Amino acid sequence: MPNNIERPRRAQHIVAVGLLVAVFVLLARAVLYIPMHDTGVASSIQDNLQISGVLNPVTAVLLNFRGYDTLLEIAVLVLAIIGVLSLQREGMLASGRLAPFADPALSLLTRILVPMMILIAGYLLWAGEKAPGGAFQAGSILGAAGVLVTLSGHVRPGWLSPAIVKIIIAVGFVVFLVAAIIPMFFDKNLLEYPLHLAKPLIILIETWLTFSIGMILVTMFISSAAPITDDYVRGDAT
Amino acid sequence: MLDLIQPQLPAITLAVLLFAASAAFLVRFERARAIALVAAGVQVVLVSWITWIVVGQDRVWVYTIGGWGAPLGIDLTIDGVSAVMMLLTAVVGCVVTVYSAGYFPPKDSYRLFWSLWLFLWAALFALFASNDIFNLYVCLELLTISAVGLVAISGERAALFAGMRYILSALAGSLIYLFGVALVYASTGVLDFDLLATQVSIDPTTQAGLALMVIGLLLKTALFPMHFWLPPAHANAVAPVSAVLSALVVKGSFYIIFKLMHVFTGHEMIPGLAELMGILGVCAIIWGSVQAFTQKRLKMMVAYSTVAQIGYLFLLFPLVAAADDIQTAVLAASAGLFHAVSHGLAKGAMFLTAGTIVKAVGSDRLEDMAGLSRLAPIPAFTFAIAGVSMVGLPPSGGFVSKWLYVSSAIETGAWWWAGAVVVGGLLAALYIFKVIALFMGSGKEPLQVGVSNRVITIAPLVLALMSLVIGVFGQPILDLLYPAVESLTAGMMR
Amino acid sequence: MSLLQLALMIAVSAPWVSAIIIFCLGETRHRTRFVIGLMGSAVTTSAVGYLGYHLAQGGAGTSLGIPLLGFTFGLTVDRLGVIFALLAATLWLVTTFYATGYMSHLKDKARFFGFFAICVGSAIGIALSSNLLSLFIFYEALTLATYPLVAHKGSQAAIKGGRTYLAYALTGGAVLLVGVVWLHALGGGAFVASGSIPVGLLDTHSTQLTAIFAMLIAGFGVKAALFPAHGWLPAAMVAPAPVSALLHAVAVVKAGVFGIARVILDVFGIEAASALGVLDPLALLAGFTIIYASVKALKQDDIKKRLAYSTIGQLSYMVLGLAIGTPIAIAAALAHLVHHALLKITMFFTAGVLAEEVKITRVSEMDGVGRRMPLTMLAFSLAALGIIGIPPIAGFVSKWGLGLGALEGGQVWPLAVLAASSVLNAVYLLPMIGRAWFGTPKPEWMNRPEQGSKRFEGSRLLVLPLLLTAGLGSLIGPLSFMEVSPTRWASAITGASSAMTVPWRSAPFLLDATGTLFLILACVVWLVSAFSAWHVEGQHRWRFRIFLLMAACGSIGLAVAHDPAMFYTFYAMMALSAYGLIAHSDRAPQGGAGRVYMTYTVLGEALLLAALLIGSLGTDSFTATLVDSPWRDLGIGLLLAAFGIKIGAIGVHAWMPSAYDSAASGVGAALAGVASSAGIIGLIRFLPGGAVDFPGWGSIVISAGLVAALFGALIGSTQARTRRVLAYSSMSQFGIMTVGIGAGLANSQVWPVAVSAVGIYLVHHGFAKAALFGADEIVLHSNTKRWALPVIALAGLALAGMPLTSGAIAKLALKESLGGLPGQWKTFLDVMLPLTAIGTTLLMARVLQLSWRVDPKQRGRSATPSAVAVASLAVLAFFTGMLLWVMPDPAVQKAVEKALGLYGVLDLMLPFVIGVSVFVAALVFVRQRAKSGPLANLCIPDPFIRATEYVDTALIIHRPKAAESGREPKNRRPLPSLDRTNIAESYLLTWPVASTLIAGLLLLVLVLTLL
Amino acid sequence: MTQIEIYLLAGAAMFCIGLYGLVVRPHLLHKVMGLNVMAVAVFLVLVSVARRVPGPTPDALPHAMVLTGIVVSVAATAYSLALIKRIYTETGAVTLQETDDDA
Repeated sequence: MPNNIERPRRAQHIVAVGLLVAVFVLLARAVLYIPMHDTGVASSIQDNLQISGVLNPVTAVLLNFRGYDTLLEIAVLVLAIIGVLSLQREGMLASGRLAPFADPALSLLTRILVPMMILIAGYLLWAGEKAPGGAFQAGSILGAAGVLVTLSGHVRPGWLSPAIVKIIIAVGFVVFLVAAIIPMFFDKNLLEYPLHLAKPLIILIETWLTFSIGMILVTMFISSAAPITDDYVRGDAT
Repeated sequence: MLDLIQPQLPAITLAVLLFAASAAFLVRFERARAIALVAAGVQVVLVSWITWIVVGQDRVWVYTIGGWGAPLGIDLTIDGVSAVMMLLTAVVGCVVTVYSAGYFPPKDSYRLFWSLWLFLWAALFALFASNDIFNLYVCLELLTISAVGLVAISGERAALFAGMRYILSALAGSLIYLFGVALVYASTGVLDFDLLATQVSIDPTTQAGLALMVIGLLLKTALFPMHFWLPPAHANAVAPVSAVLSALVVKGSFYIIFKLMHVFTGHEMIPGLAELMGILGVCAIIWGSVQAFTQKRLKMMVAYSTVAQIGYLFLLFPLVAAADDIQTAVLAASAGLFHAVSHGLAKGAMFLTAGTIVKAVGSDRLEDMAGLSRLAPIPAFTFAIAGVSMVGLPPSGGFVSKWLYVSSAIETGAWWWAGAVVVGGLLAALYIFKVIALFMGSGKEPLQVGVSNRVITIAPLVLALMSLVIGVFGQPILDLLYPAVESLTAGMMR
Repeated sequence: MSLLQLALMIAVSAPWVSAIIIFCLGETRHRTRFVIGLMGSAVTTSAVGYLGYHLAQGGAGTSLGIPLLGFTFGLTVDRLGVIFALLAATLWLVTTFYATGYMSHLKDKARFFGFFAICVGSAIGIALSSNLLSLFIFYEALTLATYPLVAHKGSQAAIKGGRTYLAYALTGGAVLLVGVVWLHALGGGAFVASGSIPVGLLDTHSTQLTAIFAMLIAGFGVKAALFPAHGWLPAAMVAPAPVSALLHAVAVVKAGVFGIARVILDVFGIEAASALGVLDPLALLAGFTIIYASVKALKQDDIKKRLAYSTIGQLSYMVLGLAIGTPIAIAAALAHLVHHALLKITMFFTAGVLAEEVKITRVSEMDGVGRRMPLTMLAFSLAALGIIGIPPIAGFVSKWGLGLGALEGGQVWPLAVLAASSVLNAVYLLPMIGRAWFGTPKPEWMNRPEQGSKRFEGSRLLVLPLLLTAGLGSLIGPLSFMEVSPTRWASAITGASSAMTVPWRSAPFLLDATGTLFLILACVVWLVSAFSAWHVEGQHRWRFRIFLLMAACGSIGLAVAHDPAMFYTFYAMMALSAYGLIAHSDRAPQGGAGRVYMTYTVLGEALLLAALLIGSLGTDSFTATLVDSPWRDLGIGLLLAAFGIKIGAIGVHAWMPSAYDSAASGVGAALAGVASSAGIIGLIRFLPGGAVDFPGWGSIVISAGLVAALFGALIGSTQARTRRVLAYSSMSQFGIMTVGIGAGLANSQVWPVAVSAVGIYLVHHGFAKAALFGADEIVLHSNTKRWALPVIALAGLALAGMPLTSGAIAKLALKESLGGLPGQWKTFLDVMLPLTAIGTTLLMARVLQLSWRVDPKQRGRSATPSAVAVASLAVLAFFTGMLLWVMPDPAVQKAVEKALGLYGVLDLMLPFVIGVSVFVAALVFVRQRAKSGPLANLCIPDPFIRATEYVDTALIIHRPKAAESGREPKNRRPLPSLDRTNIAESYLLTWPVASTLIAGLLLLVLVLTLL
Repeated sequence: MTQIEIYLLAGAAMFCIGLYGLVVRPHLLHKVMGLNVMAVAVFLVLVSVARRVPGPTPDALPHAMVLTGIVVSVAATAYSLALIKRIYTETGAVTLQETDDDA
């Protein structure tokens, strides 16, 4: 760590520690008073599980009971990538090569791992319906695969045209939004999936979400991870 | 057709905003601008329709998302208070959108401005409508990231540092808030406001939960000691962004504090909390005004004026605590909320016109702006009107809130808060009229003012005049606020 | 929405609408802006006029408004509001013309006229608002709209002035806000005829109500420039003239007074306010402000600053009236609101014209400006006289009402304040008029510009409004009996009987015995002096003739005026125009005599005003009310003092010698003969002699008279100049007359006899003195000295009381009247009267000797009254006694019979013989002792003159020193302490400190949970 | 002291440690890491609260909240890192420049 950052002054250090220990004591007191008996929400989740179209209670809560939270959560993710892209100075995606040279060990590893990761992502997506899993987990694995591929130089970042990248990023969120709005045409509230349609709709949303999340994570890595080449010398105002 | 749409209005309004935001992300600058303008227009119509319904039926509009009902699902509730805040957001948002349409050169570096802005607008709408404390956490995050994105979009050195400072403090605030939500969920088991109001009990966990939530939100509202991130962020951001930040974003977290303090009956839950917030508010007024007076840069001065005016908002908590009957409590609460509305309009106008002035004069320093009123009369005049509302002189909205504050202070017998309000007004007069005198004076060297297109001169004027209008015809807004605040306080006073 | 409500709506909104249009018009469209301004003001004036007309017809008021904050933010139509609104609207109409002319070369006209309209709009809003909240809203709008006008020029001084104005106005507003809210919280605040305080509140919340009252008055007091908060008005004089004129003379400052009126009349109500006991301190504060402001005005050399301080004083008149609380006082205060507006706006307009046309901004530069712009300065003089309170101009009416109101309320000290402030007003306003008319003008002003654009007066746009307001101001006074006049309108508001508020009674004129005598004297003497003075040359001759005519008319009116106010009017006219005659002649030192005369006269006027006020409360005659009024002695004292100054009673006679000496040729006769004797007429007419015995007062008057007579004779006979001798001789003659009056006072039966005796004496002395002055004139200026000497001798003998002369008859009549006195007085007077006769003979001998020695070389061709006229005067003097035979008065007839008897003749001759012998002895003694020394060194200096000169020089000192060099106000860096907060703030901004604060606050709140 | 309470205390402790890191460490990356530690602390508390329900399956609501929380904090951290990178490329600074004049 560059040593030019002076150690935090001693006085400041002591004060901070003192304050935070006191805060901890009070938080501990509060935490210890938490009532250990169940407060009744868990039971209502169980008995509504059948009509949620999904068996895994967490996915049910995530995508059906509190689907609105997830919708906004995806919006946050999309917003984050938009923010990151807005920070890039020129153009959408950095065109520069990421890795200076093809590292043989890395390229071998990529060739082995990437297919495995895609397969696992598919399984996770499917398993989410009954067991822990779902769009986010699958998406993150896809993202990891994407990063690996890009890092190892097999794929140059300019591979996909910026327009397509943007569409993939947005598609997950848009599909979710559309799915949320459809019930409104059947005189139902937002995100109130008709019973018989609940399961297919959730699956539809989950798949598209996976792709979007994967692409979002990859783009986040690529766009802000551009290499420090000479034209990037510090401080030149382009 | 209309009666089909009517029950779904809240969802539709939110959906429109989210769609527009994502569409704006996909297209180039000009089309994105068009989408934003359309969305703004539609938004104003829909929100005023919602407000009309809330006023008409004079009840709280509960919209269950996903049809599951409170403990399980999430509800959107729109009562008088949230309707007023949404209306404020819609009005200021529309004017800001029109202003930004004229303000930004259509070059590429600002292409993502529109989607960030529409996401922010959606976040605000969701925040004012939400009735679930965890959902509020997600809305706050959405709000923070879009706000920081907008601050940092200009890419200058100062904006980047301001953005960094803003996001660090905002995220810290959100996490403290989340910890509070966790504790409250742990102790009560519910996340919905209405259920919380019935089930909350005074035990250490809930108390700590509320404390954490309130501290987190205070950090995001930049009340006095924690205002360090606001001036650089609001001053260095692009003009429309700083207007939105000061006028709306800061009000969002204040609104949540207001609801929390009422749902949890904050002043009984944590005895000294309301008075503490009042004292911090007074310090904010004094400190903010003093700083604003000594600033050398126009936008920095206006930013510090926001710090001061935020102090006013928090005066309502001690007054509500001190109130012995519902009427005085309602009076105090509506004073604070009315101030939020009038400050929103006036500060929005002030920042927008500050942007125009800086664009015209070419520099942000005050001494370069001497004798402005001769060359750029409309921006100077707009600044003056907005300033008048800031100082709280009669024809303006600021006066109405000052009046309500002073009468509630007198009715509750805690007259020192009235003193703070009045002194605050005089302090505000110090820095406002220092600038107006500067505009009317004659500078050393003749001032050349660049030509600025009509949009960015007229838009702020409209907003400033609106803040004057609600000064005179403020009663409808108060009629909108009274029932909602009454129901909230009634719950508290039981 | 009845027609009335429509008019109300238009009245308030028209100025705002025209302001908006003017703003949108932009800078270059001058013509359209002028038309819009004109239309706006015309529409507003007509709307308000209609409201007034409706109320005048007895129609009921109305109101409309929108709900706001539990109040209705609304307007109402009532008499109090309409009067102020009408004032603001009409003067806005006038000022639009003036401002367009004035602003022709200044910048930012759109901004100026826009805010100007908004100011008037909010002033009318204040006038017509229906409750305290709406009044407060317009009140603060007025503050805002006035700021850009004060700081209009944008110069350093303007900005500084603006800042001071704002500092005062905003703090006032803040205090007012708290007061209004507190009152609203307690339930008051609406405008209800007799106060809207909930009935039970007075005794339960009295301390709170007093606190609220104090806050409301403090808030409004800032704009009404009450003492501690008056600093902003002089500072705001940096504003352009139209702003100072309309806003700082009318709209803004009157808004403060109007607010106080609303608070006292409609919010608290008189009974509640006096029950709370808050009115007296307010009255004291107002009184103090009047005096303080007038004293400060003396020191200001800048014209506008002096007018500003005068405004502060005048505003406090209104506040004083309101605080006194009696119906008449309040009516007078409200009337003064209108009167002062008209008068002061004229003066500010003039200040503007002076600054614009001839670049004069200081009083010391005003010399001779009357020559340059006669019309403007005439208007200014009228307005100034009105402000001082000289009848018949408007200012006097409201001062009269204030005085009466104070008396009605049982308080006398306001009278003292009124008197003192009238004197002070005169002392700082009259010099301005004096300089304008009597100062020596700059050369370039003198020649009328034959060619070139420079018109002689200001541009038409500037001068016409000026003349209009001056005319209106001076007409409202005399026409105050009309229904529509502000006085009557105000008395309708407070229910005071208009008989009291309008000073002039319905039948003011009455001719009684003394009146006729004085009338004959006045007509004859003024005829002779006018005839001789008419062909006075010099470039100021028209000015001299005007003053002569005014003085004559004043003295004639005096003779017949029986009603105190009418008497005071003519008395003032005569006294003031006499100044013109005294100060006119080039012989007098630079206005020295004139200024001394004016100081004494003004003092006399003030005392007389107070005295007349005491007597005219109530409907029956002056003397009757004075006799049974609680301040009878004060009244009599004031009367004696006031008229004493006129007749040169001992101690206050210092002005007489220098005035007669420097009076223009030919006019001296009139001054000595008629003007001074007006004092005696006043005493006879107003002293309540006939009804009750005043032994105390009688003895004082007699002794004063005797001392004056002897003192005059002693000093007079040693004077070196004939006119000074004549001055002292009239002093002693008047002394004798006062003895007679004193006798009448002491014993009421004797009063009628004394009055007629004094009457005769007066006429005889008038003719004799006129003849002497005429003769002296001939001796000085014409070669026919031979004619003059016998005339002098003839008049001298008459004066000395030779048998068969009118003097003898007058003396005998006087002796008759003294007959009724108690024992010890009678013997004392028998000794003293002959002594006075000896004194008079000494004086006459001195006059004869002086005119004998004068060598004819001083002769100049100046006006020489024809010898015949003067001779006839002397004959008249000699034989008036006989002429009066026809008078049916018994006392006179008895006196005449005695004069004819041998014993009577001897009795009269004795003092004459002694007198002549004493004079001859003195002459011989002097010649031996001072073979060489001229006779002059024998002259005994008059101690009183020394005293007056000393006081006069003191007055000079008061003359504003050359304004101390306006040192450049060092541009104050923001307070150093504020900079330190800047450093603290930047420290606070750093992340570590800030975030530790977050942790600290988190801990604090968690700790709170423990409690 | 049941197992859940231990986790709860651990959560509270981690929260304070995270806050300490945010407050004291000058380097921006350390601050972001501190934020993440605080996030994880809250999630730990939530998960341990979910566990207090008797029976095999824990209460699903806190879990959903945790999942959402994770995604949100990922998004926030991503943006902060991008911002830090941008500041580094623009100005080469790695700490909040307290000294720059127009802070």
